[in-house]
Amino acid sequence: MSLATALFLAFFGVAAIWFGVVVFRTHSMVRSAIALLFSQTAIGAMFLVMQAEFLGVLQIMMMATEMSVMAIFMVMFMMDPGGMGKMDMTHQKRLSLWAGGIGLVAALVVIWTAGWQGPAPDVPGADEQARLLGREILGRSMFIFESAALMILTAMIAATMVAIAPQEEDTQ
Amino acid sequence: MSIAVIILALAIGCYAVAVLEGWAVHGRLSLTRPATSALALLGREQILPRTSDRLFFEVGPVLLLVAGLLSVAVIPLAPGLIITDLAIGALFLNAALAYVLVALIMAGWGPNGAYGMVGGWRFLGQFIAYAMLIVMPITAVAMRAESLSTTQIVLSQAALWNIAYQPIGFVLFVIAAMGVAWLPPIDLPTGGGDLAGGVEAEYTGARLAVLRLARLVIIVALAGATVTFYLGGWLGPWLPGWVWTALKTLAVAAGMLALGSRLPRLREAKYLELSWKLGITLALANIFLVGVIALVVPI
Amino acid sequence: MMDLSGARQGLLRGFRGLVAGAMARDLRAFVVPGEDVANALGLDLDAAGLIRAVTPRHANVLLIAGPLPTALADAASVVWAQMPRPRCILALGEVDLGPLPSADVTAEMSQAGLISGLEDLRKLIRNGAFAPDIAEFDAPALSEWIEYTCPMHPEVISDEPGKCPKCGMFLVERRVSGAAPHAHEGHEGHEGHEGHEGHEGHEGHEKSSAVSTQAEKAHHQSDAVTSAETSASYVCPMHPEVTSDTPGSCPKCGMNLVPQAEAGEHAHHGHHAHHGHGHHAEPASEPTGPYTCPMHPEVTSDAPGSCPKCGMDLVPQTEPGKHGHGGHGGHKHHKDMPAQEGQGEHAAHGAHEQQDAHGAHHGHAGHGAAPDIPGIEPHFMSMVELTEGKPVSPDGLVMEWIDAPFGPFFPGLPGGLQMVLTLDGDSIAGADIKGMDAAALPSGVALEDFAASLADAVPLSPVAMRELACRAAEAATGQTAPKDVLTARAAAVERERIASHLNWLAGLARQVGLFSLSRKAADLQCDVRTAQADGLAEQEGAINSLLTAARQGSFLRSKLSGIGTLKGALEGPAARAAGHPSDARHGDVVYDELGFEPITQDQGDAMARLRQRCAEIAQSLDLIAEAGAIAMPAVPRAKGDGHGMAALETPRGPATLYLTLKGGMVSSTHLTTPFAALAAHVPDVIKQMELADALTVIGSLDLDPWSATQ
Amino acid sequence: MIPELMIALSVGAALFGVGLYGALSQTNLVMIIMGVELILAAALLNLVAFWRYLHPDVTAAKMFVLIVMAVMAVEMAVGFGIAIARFRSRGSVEMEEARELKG
Repeated sequence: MSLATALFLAFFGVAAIWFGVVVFRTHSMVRSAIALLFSQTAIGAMFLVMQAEFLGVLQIMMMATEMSVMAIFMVMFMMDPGGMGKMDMTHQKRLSLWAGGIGLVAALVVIWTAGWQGPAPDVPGADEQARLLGREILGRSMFIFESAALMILTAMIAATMVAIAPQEEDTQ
Repeated sequence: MSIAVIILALAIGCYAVAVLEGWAVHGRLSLTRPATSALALLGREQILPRTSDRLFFEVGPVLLLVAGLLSVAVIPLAPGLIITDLAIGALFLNAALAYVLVALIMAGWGPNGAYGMVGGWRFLGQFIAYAMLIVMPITAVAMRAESLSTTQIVLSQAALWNIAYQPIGFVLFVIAAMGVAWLPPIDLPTGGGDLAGGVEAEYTGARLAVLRLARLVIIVALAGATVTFYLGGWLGPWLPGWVWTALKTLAVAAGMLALGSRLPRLREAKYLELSWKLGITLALANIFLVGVIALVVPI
Repeated sequence: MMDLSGARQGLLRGFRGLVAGAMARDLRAFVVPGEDVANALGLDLDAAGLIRAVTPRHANVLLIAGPLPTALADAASVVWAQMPRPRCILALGEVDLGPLPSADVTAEMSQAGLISGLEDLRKLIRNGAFAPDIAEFDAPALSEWIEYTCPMHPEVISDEPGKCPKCGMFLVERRVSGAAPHAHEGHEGHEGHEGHEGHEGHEGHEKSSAVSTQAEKAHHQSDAVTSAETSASYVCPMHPEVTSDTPGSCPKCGMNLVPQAEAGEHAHHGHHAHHGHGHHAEPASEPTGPYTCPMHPEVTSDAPGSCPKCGMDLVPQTEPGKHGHGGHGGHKHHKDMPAQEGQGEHAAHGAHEQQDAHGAHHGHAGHGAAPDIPGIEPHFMSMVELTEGKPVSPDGLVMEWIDAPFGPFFPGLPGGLQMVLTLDGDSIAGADIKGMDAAALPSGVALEDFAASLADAVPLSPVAMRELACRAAEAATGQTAPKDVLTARAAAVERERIASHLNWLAGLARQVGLFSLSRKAADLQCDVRTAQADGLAEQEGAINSLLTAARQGSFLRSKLSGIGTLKGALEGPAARAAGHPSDARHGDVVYDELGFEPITQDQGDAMARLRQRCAEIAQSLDLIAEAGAIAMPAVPRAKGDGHGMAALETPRGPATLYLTLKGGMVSSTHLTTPFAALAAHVPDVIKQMELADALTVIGSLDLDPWSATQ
Repeated sequence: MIPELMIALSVGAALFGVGLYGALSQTNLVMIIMGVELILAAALLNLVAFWRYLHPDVTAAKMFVLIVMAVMAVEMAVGFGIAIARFRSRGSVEMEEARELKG
């Protein structure tokens, strides 16, 4: 059981990383957005493997929408969304590579030296988890949840206000 | 075992919906036409448009089919007759349907044609319009069932079907479902008079067959979901449960198709306007009402 | 056993036999020149059990039901090329198919002919859907060559792959096809296909649109001599006084220098022409793989696609000898090509292929690099600079637009109407509309022949045209028909008005997706078309219930209300829908006797036009009932000279015909139809509308592209 | 030592590295948002892994995941709002051209 879990985790993990790399390697912007989507979907699949059903499915669902929206913004704001020009759109590449590499190595060092104590505990069943999460959201964490809702609402309004076209009377 | 039975039922359902669609669009009820059409499509040449995004062109229809099949997985045909009875089945259905959008964007972008591309982006543009109207009625349904499991949702309707308990939710859900399956009058991504086939315009032969099959699966899945959430699933007197599910599903599909051929195509802005201003308000009201009823009169 | 002209390669046996049988039963027709023309010619496609495809990609029968002028025949040949095999042609009536292969089945132009033709076609497909040897078909309108262009700068066109001199991006391959009357338009044509950027006011673009392709080529050549040493100069976007020969950053503000456009183009021409020369010196080798992955040079392929290792798009190798030569050959071809108006359709359906929706239409800016210069930081191509001067949408965003061709066989538009819509997302930024360049009306023929050819040229309202010719002839010869004959002829025109309006309703319903209404209207239209007065009286109930359904049921009101409001200088039903009682029938003696009074609506929007036409149908029914009999106009015999003029309210508005007779023959004519005036309103009306609404508005106008130019 | 946890965390670290590289190296605002999304996804993955293999009884961890998801959505919404506004006023969403933001 544990081996199968580890294998699935590794499989989806590799998929997630690979798609993540494709995001910045492909020239086609739409492909880039869709690659990010599949990277996020693979992460959602990892959640499912880790028996976080609700979160996994939620991740898979939300990212489909978010990344599709991302795709249309790529098309709107990119100079060459089809990637036909093979243009290079990076800067400070060396710095970025170093930063990414150092981040990766540092995280790996911490992970592999931390010495987590096993064995892996059991988790409640999916029904129970959903019930517990519901009680958490609408009980102890209600305030946080409501704050998050308010945050989203504020962001929606703010983003719309920022993005809305200035009207004729405003500019005069 | 149950997987085989459900796949068989799905195949029959798809065929029946294809027959119904022929009746709605071409005005003739022919039992053999879907079979001949499928055979003929398989025999036709497959054309790859020039400078297409080959990967998207090929993956789009397949992803659409996969999304459809996944959404069927959580729809119960009868007690115990379900591919996977997830504790969060209703949410899973949403997640699977979200990939219909991704698949259509890919299929629209892939062939490198103006009609397909506009069709794909149109579908994205209307997405929030239907996605919210699928999720919010389901929320109300789950509130009553106190579970996201589709089986539990059916069982919760033993006393009174949700269509009577929350009729607003039913109407919103059916309309949103028609949007997801891009059925007329909301067939914005493929509208014949608008976009000459839109997303489908560049697909030929077997790829077109996959695309059409995927759409049939999605229609069946959505009709099945409507039955599960609002029409009491397998519940019904005299007949065995699976017969009830099948009959109700076909009836819902026929209703959606018949509605489509009698209404002019909605334009996108209007659809968005209706969904945002009217639909979401009604959906919130529905959630509120269901909450109040659940507290006051427990049925 | 006869083979189909569009059979698919393969042996017809085993499973394929089954498939062929299925295909024979599953005919999907793409109707050329359009369903409205087919209906107007008396074909009831639904009654014949024919399913229509909305795009040639889904069709296996090309149904030619109506006249096919040269431009349409060329467009039809493109449609034919786009249809997947096995495909076949069913031609009704005597039609000149132009570049199309000869029809597999020819039948007479009638409902019976259609049905028997379909039967024959089924047999033919059953036996010949697959054939071991198939004939290739190359639509002349699709004959093409390959050229290279920058996705950002469509004005940069080269015969050789390479990099854009403006932004350093790789040039992408595109196939260019068709040709135009003269080189200048040919150039525009390229832009239309690929371009979407024909609108932007880039540096260099004005120049390139003014310079013919041929001239530009010459430009290439001459530059080759002088500009071998030219190198791009770079300039700071903020400080124009800072120039440099190499990319880098501005000493004043630190911004990256951008290449100067003019210099860049200069260099480009030189560079490429130079390449071309070098290349032509070599024998044309056939490289094994002209496409390669930029990341994995070992990956080569004969066809464009993606790299199996990294999924990147393959790019043309830098020395694709084949392509360079193809390009040159193409150019020669291009020059010799005859006038080609079929490009609209070309793009309308299949030539999506030519439409480079991905790369080219998004040409905001080039963020270019000079990746081939090692050690130098990629210089930065300012997006600000390249979005400057671009059209700005009303929402304030700088937009790139797509020129999408609609027509001449677009399923939601009248057959033969050619439009190029500039789409800004889902809304219309501009429109270019034109009817068909129909063949000039014959002169030097007898009156009877003239009337017949006029009626044939305008298949949507042949009776009105014939009546118009008759009236003009009567005016020219001074003869008049007896009053009862005139009344019966007016009744024939009124009958055609009913049929035409019903046909229009069928088309509009088809466009908005109301299939059942469309079927009913088309069906009634076919009955009304040839009915006599008493037959029409029997149909009155059915017609009225249909009109009620159209006006009140079916939610058409919500779709049509408030859109496409036309005011001002108008004529015909559109004017009457806007409240101007302008009608050529008003004041006509014959109509006065019948008690004619013009009907008007107020709003002038698409719904008012629907109501107006519905009211006119009812009015025409009354007029016919009053007239009592219907007679087709008979052309008077003519001797001697004379000239006459007649005006007639056709179903689409007033038409005028001037006719000069010489020695009993028609010597010169001049026909004015409402098309041009109405079509001129279209671009303004549909501007900033959503695509769906725009098409509905155009549909509601009832344009008749057949009478466009005479 | 819990192998599944190590795998999940390592994947998270790799995604973080890729995301960081992307966010730093890309010149386009939308691409930068993509990099940030990857970083946040790595954070999500770590949260779920810690919850699953260290403290499955703490439901608040899931709450935290939900909040991060909300943050992702908010980040995108605001980021695109800014992108639209910038594009409208400056005709560019290239970071190279956001000179006035330079310190």
